[in-house]
Amino acid sequence: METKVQAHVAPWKLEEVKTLKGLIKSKPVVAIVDMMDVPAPQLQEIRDKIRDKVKLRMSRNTLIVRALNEVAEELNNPKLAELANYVERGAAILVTDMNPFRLYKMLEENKSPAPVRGGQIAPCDIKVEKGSTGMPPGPFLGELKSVGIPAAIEKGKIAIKEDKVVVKKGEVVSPKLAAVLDRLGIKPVKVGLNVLAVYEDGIIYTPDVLKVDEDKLLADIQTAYQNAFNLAFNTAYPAKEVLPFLIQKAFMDARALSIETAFITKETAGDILAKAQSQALALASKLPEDAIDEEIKE
Amino acid sequence: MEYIYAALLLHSAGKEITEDAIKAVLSAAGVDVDEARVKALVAGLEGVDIEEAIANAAMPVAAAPVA
Amino acid sequence: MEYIYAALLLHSAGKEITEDAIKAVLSAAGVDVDEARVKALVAGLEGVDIEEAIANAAMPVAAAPVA
Amino acid sequence: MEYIYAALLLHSAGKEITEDAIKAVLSAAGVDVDEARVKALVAGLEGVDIEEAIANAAMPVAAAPVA
Amino acid sequence: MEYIYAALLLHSAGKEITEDAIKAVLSAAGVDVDEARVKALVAGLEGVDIEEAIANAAMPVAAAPVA
Amino acid sequence: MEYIYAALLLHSAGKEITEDAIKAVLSAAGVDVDEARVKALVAGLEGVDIEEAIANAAMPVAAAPVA
Amino acid sequence: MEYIYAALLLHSAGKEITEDAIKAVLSAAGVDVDEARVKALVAGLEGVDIEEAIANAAMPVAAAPVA
Repeated sequence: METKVQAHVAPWKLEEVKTLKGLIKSKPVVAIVDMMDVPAPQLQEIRDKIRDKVKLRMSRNTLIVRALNEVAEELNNPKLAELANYVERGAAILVTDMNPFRLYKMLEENKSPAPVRGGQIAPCDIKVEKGSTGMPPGPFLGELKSVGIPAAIEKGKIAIKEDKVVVKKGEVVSPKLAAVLDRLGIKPVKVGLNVLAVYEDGIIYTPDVLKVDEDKLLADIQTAYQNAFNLAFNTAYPAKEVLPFLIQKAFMDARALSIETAFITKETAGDILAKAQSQALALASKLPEDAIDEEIKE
Repeated sequence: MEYIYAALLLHSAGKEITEDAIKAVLSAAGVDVDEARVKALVAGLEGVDIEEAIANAAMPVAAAPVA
Repeated sequence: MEYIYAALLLHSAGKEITEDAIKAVLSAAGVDVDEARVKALVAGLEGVDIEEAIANAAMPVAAAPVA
Repeated sequence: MEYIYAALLLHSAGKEITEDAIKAVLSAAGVDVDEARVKALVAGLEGVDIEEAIANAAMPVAAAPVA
Repeated sequence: MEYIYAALLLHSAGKEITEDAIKAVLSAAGVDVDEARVKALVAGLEGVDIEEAIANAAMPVAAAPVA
Repeated sequence: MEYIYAALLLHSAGKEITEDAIKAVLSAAGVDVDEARVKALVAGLEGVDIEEAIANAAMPVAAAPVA
Repeated sequence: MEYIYAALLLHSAGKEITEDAIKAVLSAAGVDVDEARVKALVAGLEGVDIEEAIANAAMPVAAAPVA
């Protein structure tokens, strides 16, 4: 059966599948990444940066799928075959020792801003900002207006009159708008290796899982700390972080009780006298002038 | 200020604040009582809610170090 | 609080704060004097700079709006 | 402040605050107990809601929930 | 604070907070467990509604200073 | 909180805060002393500057909302 | 939240927060460990300064102007 199929396959393809299989088997973490939108110079830059940590190989999608399926069969690992479902667009195989989360983070960090292309879906709200474009009056003014950007000539230059969101996240960017944004130097998309899926140790991780929300993590840490602090404090557990506050509470309690009962202690004598004086001053402020003495009037 | 303290003392002890009471307290403290001021004080306190007035007194928040 | 007011009354009148003086003032106000509280008060005030303490009192302007 | 702490300790432990109890606690701490102060404290606590008094104690810090 | 975290971990995971459980968690973390602290923690948590204890800001918010 | 009050009582009275001292004070108050809590407290207080903690408490502060 | 508590336990105990350490702590607590969450947590913590996060959480307090 296998020989029959091979008979129709060009030798270089067999060689390529063999290479891909070797690559897949060489590392514990196997990722499918998409590099379709990455311009060649930028791709080279990224490859240089990550060369030490990953092995990357572009190939035909059909060959990648075939390599994955064959390895899955050889290793009796059906999960690995599932990775083939994620192969699309300009797929490449990436293998590494890095954990999937670190890999994802590294690849995200190595993305760089690029102009949006016509027909592309806006990855975020795309906004133009008020201010001079630095461009002399010319047809560009009309182009701006034609895509709904309020513009005018100010001080001899084309200026955008107000901040405006020109396309919302998820909307398709028209070629005309894309050209205008490019001329304005707006680079709303980030290009780089786009993770499609990562396999490690029987688990497939997709980008929605791999994207760690650091803000949420930070908030969770703070909540956890607050919870711990509150629990320790409310149960008077003498953790070193909490003890100073327990001491303060005890002191404040004592001080409040001392003032409330007008029981003078050396720590609170001043407070109690000041309280009495404040009350006297407060009362005096409600009295007519002839009822109070010079001392207070000042 | 002693007139005010006399009034507060009486109020705090739950006594009525009359001219005689104020005079008695001040005299006991050895103060030379000024009748006019006593009258003015008692008159002035009419209609004043002492509880409210002193409740609103600014509390010393910081523990003043008493050396 | 009447014991404290008595002490401040005496202080304000330029008198010495002694147990007897406090008792006299409180009695004049019709207060049933608690000897222990008088002793504790006078003892507690020993070494306290009253002028400084009351100087820390918040000014009434800062208190509640005058109704 | 040790007298106040003794009272708070008793209160916190759900015990009655009596002169004897205060004295016992202070003595156990090695404090030379002043009878007058004990009496004055217990007298001063009469009618005072300790829970309320300490609830009003302004705390320097509050661990606020992280929104 | 690690003892408290151990307790919260157990609570959060729906497990009972026992001395053994706390010790197991701390040991797994490589902590040299202090029996007294474990006992103190578990004793202190008896009868405590943890949900409520963690929700309550540790200290009453400071009384807004009377400006 | 009674363990903390006991510690501050000792501190306020100028006594050393030892396990025995805490136990003596709590026992005198009629508290069923938990040895582990005493140990944990005394251990926890090592390295804590009580005076400094108290001094910070005396500062008037308001809880600011955590944004 | 137990994954976060496990991480903070390790942090508080001065231990390194590794996948193995988190797993060990959670397992000891009887938690059915989700490898992916452990990995996500450890990777995510690489970009977070726990000390700073805690310091910000612990300081919901701003010194309020006294006057």
